[in-house]
Amino acid sequence: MFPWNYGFEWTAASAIFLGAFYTVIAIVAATVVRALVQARGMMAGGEAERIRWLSEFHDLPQQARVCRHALTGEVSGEACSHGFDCGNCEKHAEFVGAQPAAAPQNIEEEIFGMAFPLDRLYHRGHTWVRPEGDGSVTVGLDELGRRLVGVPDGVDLPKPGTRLRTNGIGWQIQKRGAAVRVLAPVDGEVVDSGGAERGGFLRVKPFAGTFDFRHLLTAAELRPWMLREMERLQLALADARAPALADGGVPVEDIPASDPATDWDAVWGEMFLEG
Amino acid sequence: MDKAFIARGVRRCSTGKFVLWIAPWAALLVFGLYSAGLCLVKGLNQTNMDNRFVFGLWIFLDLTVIALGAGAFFTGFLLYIIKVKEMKAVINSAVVIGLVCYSGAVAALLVDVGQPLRFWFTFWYPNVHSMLTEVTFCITCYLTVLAIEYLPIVLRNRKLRQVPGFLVFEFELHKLVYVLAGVGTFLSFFHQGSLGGLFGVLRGHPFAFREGLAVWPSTFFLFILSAAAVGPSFILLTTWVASKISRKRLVEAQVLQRLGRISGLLLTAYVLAKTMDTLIWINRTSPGTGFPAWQYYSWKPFGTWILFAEIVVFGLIPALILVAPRLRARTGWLVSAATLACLGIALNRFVQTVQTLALPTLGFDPFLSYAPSWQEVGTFLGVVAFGMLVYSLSFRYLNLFPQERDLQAAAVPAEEPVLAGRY
Amino acid sequence: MKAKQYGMTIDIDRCTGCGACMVACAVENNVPPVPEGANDRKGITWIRVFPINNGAEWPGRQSAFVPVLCQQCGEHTPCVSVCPQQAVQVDPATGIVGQMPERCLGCRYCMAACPYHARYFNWWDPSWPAGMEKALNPDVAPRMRGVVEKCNFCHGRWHAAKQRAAARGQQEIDPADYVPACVEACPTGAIEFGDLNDSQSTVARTAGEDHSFRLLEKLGTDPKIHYRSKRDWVRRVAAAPGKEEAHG
Amino acid sequence: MKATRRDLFKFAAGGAAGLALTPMPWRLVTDTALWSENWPGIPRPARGEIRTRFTHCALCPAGCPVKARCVGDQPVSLRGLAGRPLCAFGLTGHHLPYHANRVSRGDPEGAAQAVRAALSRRGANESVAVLDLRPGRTASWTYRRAMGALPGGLYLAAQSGLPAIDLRAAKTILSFGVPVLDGWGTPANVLAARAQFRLIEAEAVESHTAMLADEWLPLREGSQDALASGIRHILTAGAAGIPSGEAAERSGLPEATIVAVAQELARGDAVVLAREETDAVTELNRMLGGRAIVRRREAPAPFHWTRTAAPVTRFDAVPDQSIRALLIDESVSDGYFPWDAVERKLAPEATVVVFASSRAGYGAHAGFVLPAAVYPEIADDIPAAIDSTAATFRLAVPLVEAPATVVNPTRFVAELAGVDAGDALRERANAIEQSGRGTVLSYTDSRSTPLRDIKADAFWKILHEGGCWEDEARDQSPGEPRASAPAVVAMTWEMRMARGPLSPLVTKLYQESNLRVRT
Repeated sequence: MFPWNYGFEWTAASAIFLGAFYTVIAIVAATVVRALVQARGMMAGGEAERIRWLSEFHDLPQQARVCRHALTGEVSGEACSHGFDCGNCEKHAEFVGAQPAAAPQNIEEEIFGMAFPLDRLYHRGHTWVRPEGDGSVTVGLDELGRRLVGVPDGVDLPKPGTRLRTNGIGWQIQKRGAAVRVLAPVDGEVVDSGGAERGGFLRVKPFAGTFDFRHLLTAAELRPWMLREMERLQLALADARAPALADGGVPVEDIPASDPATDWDAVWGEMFLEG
Repeated sequence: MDKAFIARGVRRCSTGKFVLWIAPWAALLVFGLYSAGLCLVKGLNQTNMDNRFVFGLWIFLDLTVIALGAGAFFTGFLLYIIKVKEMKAVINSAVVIGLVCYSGAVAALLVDVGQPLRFWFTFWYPNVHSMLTEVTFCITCYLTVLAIEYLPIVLRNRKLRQVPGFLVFEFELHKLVYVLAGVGTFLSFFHQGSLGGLFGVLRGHPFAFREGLAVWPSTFFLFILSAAAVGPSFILLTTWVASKISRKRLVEAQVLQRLGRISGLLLTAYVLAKTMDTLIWINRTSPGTGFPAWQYYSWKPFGTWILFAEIVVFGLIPALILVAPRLRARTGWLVSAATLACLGIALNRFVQTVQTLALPTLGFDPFLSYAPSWQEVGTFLGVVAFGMLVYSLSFRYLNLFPQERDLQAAAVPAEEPVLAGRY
Repeated sequence: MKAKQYGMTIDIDRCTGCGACMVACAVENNVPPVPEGANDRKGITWIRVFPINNGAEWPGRQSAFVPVLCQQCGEHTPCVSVCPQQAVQVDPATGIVGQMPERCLGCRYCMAACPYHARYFNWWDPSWPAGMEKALNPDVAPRMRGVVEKCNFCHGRWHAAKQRAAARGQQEIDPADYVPACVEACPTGAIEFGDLNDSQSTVARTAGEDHSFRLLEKLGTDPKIHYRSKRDWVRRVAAAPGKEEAHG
Repeated sequence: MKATRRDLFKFAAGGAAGLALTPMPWRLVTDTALWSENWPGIPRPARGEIRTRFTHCALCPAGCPVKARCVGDQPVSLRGLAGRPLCAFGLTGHHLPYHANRVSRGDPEGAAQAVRAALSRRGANESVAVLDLRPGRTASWTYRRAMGALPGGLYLAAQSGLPAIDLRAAKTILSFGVPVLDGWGTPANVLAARAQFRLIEAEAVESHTAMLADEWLPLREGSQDALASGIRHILTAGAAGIPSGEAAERSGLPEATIVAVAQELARGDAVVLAREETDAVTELNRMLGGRAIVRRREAPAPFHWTRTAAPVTRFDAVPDQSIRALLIDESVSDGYFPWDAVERKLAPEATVVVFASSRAGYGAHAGFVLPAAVYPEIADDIPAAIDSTAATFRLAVPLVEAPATVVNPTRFVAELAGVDAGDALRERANAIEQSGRGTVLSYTDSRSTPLRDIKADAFWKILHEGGCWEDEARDQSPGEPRASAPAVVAMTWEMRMARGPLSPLVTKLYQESNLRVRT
């Protein structure tokens, strides 16, 4: 193996053979080392959350990844390839350019007996973002999300000063021994939090300047999205061998309470987009 | 109770059921370890091998599983090098299969040598002209590669992924996986080949001896081809078996068909090459060494039927089934063809090892037979059990079949969705 | 100093199958007695005498004995090229194929490669009845379990002869001074030993005689053991590859 | 600070990496390799000064000269002299002291008392006897003297005064199962003469001799006499024996073959050898009257021995149930009687004492088994082989010291009878020396000198340092083809395998090769 070992000869054969061997070793080692180095860099750069989302997004089932424009029927049903980051999706830019979101007529939309105030934007992870006057936003669980969790056993809200990343972990809700993680809808720093009994809400101020809301759903997209979500909920529940929703699928106030036997962990995972 | 480890959105049997499933395999593994231990402590006198039958069940096992494990490198090659997207559905499973086969083979080899403590001699004082050196180097390297390829799959486990570092490393490693796939292909190419060369160079055994290119006898290339041909078949087979046992749809039908098609095309090529090689051997190589080829087949039970079985029954027939789209489309045909192909490779390796050693060379040699001792069989079963365990555990806790979740969602009888057909 | 090509000629017509060569070889090279459970396929017999016959029944029946040892192949020596760790090497000075037990991994690939089955594996650790180890040959180290060994023309004797020659201040070994144990033990002098390169030597002469042949010559391994027999059937059976008549 | 699991992992990883950089792991692997070369149980051969010593092989009457290569005093290999090679057994003689089933201890005192008691209880026509399985040696003389001195003492042997076979005088040899080419007589002589005689081996199985014989007659088991008298019938033109047709019938050989053999024997200088000598064979020999059967003059013995020695009684001549006490010297044997034959001669509750080195013999049946020395421990002379026409005197000089427990059979018997045999070998040597006959061959300088030119001491010295005396050749008087001999089984290869003593290495011949397996 080494020139100083017994019986080693500098022949063409040994040169080729050992050459190839060492090359392979080198390449493999280099690959692993590079991956490690890169990973360190990423960790240092606080990219962990983004990457977590990307890999979870990759594991999500097809119909959870449907593009928002597919929901509205602008394009035929295809999956998003940007991890719901419409900010750098040229297609999205085109669509928005084609018809800018019109201002809502009424102040609230009622879907399946659930109220969705239109003074705010919605995130695919069932959170809403309400811009406040001072440039900060309030973040909270949307109605379906709230009903999905019902009365939480506990909520771990991030302390003020925590830096949130879009699609990173916003906060966690304890219920039935499972930890449901709620995706953060925006980048920003937590300034205040509360409302544990209603699933919790956060007050978030942007890192710098203003927020980017491009990836959030607007009023027009709300209904189609919710329809799809209800379908998914149906499937998830059926999948979890739970009885279909009461009366044509109007979610009750506390869905888990309606049927304790169900594998709610799975349902939550499905609905809160856990990979 | 182990729910926290099982990926979201896939269904797995209860822990109790799973324990019941692996318990017998675990027992078998323990028995295997005991047998192997006997051979290591008391020496190879525990086996029924002898000075004429120097290789037995174990070498046959090694050659066979390594051929079947070729699916790992070949699927990787298809997916990452020539971008056959369907392979994404089975690549993880393929990697696990490969890891299982190769680690099993290496374990068996370590028991098989007389002085396991000296395994590193081969690396320290390599004789670069020996096919076995090539095999040893390539297999150990490739096993490392497989382990590295297996790592990301493990790190994506639901529990482990919660460690941010793991996920990020997995993410980064996955970006570079094509490099590993390339290296793996290179290594596999050579060790599959040299496994064939192992017997092809045996000038002393005209039954196995073949002429070839440069330092490589024709069996070198035949083994590469056959391994590449059967690898996908084996992946196909294991996937099918896994979905039958777990009663789940794991991949879309066309994935299996694609595998079958690839396997079929290569198998056809292999059968042609093998036939040509056999003809050359019968008419030139063998007579050249003073051995008329017919005499090999004059020893019962190894009549010419074995040649026929190898080339036609287990070669041509599955090849034809797999290349015919209409037959391939029927799961029954697809699976049985794949099975035939895998059996064919096993038979070929059997002929290479056992028949070669059984046939006499000297005029006054007897024709020998050999039956493995229970210690050999035990070790053999231990390797099989090891494979089953690793695969079962991986199947339960890791995401071997990315399509499973979607297929499962699709399979759910969604009763009248609200305002159905609205879009 | 001119390179030697040590070789043998074995006259099958003179071999009585007494087995003295096998025993003498075992004594010389400290080959252990057979352990419990060994048979003729697990035993260690560096030189092994095979009884052969012409396949006929009485009165046509004829029998003979063929001693087979390592044929010390000169060309593409099958065992050398296959050994993964250079435990087998041909000594250019003597043409003897040497096996290094302390280097051997015990993979047995060389045994599979040898068409003459002249290589033997230590399936057991060597063991002798109590006290008998006192009678071991001091010039040869016993081999451990799990390694391959074979005839090396009594390398111990070659070494000793070399030293004696050196003591006499000579380069060359006196041919009479170096004779393998089997040659020395053969009661009928059926085995001749010497330097095939030395045209004066008996082996060089007898190897060239008619009726002399080598085992599986067509394999092209150029064995240095030459056999002789005046009986056609012996040459036919002994030299034939495999069996030449079909089997049922 | 408190250590988390993470720290533990880090530590382990770091430790492993660090360890890999130290020489320790590498050292470890090298050591395992070294250990694998000489792990416990693999003996290291003793080294030391290499000496050469001479003796004679006492395993059979061939008494081949032995050149022993010794480390210090321990023989590590044996070889023959030029033209006097050793057989497979002789080559491994130096292993025999260590053979597995060796008799290690016995009860000499008890045995002696038992024999004395038996003597005192001896009935009128009962006897106390020594059975000598290798007659014709000095020890045999001692036994005869002892038995001569004892009341009712008998000296028993298989055969007495057997004629010798002069192979040089034989043109045709018809052998009934005698392993002529497989250890019979003096192998060197047989090989030397082989070219001159034609060998017809009549044997049921294809033994080595049968394989190598000029002709093999696969006759039926036990049809030896039929064939013999069939041949006689042909030679005497029907005057004696059974018709060849019947002989063919019984032996399973074609009549033509028998006739052909008969004609071949008729050409003269033919001799018939048989493993079991029977009247039919003897008659055939007498009729052929070949010159090959000669009488051999025995080596001189001291006069007072011959005067007091008991006669040699043929074993089968002893009346049944008449032996009160039987002492069997099995330490060396050239043949043996099946135990039932021996048992028949014993009186009820007879005392049987066996001197043996191997448990595989009579020991199983005897009341007392006394450990005897085994070659190369024994100090004894070796009688002339059946094929040597002149008397010889050569010593088996001990190469290895016998264990303290062994009993010397001759001394035991001599003491029993109160005969002084302390220095029998020396006395015999002197007697020979006084006769001044023959020549002495010294192996050390391979010079042969007429005995008369040598002093007694010098003669004794030569005998001990490797040398032998051979009687002068004189015109042979034809030997008397003897009438039927008792059913003694000649020492053949198979018998050695069965009764030993045997070096474990001989397994090479019958277990690790198919050389000696009948297939």
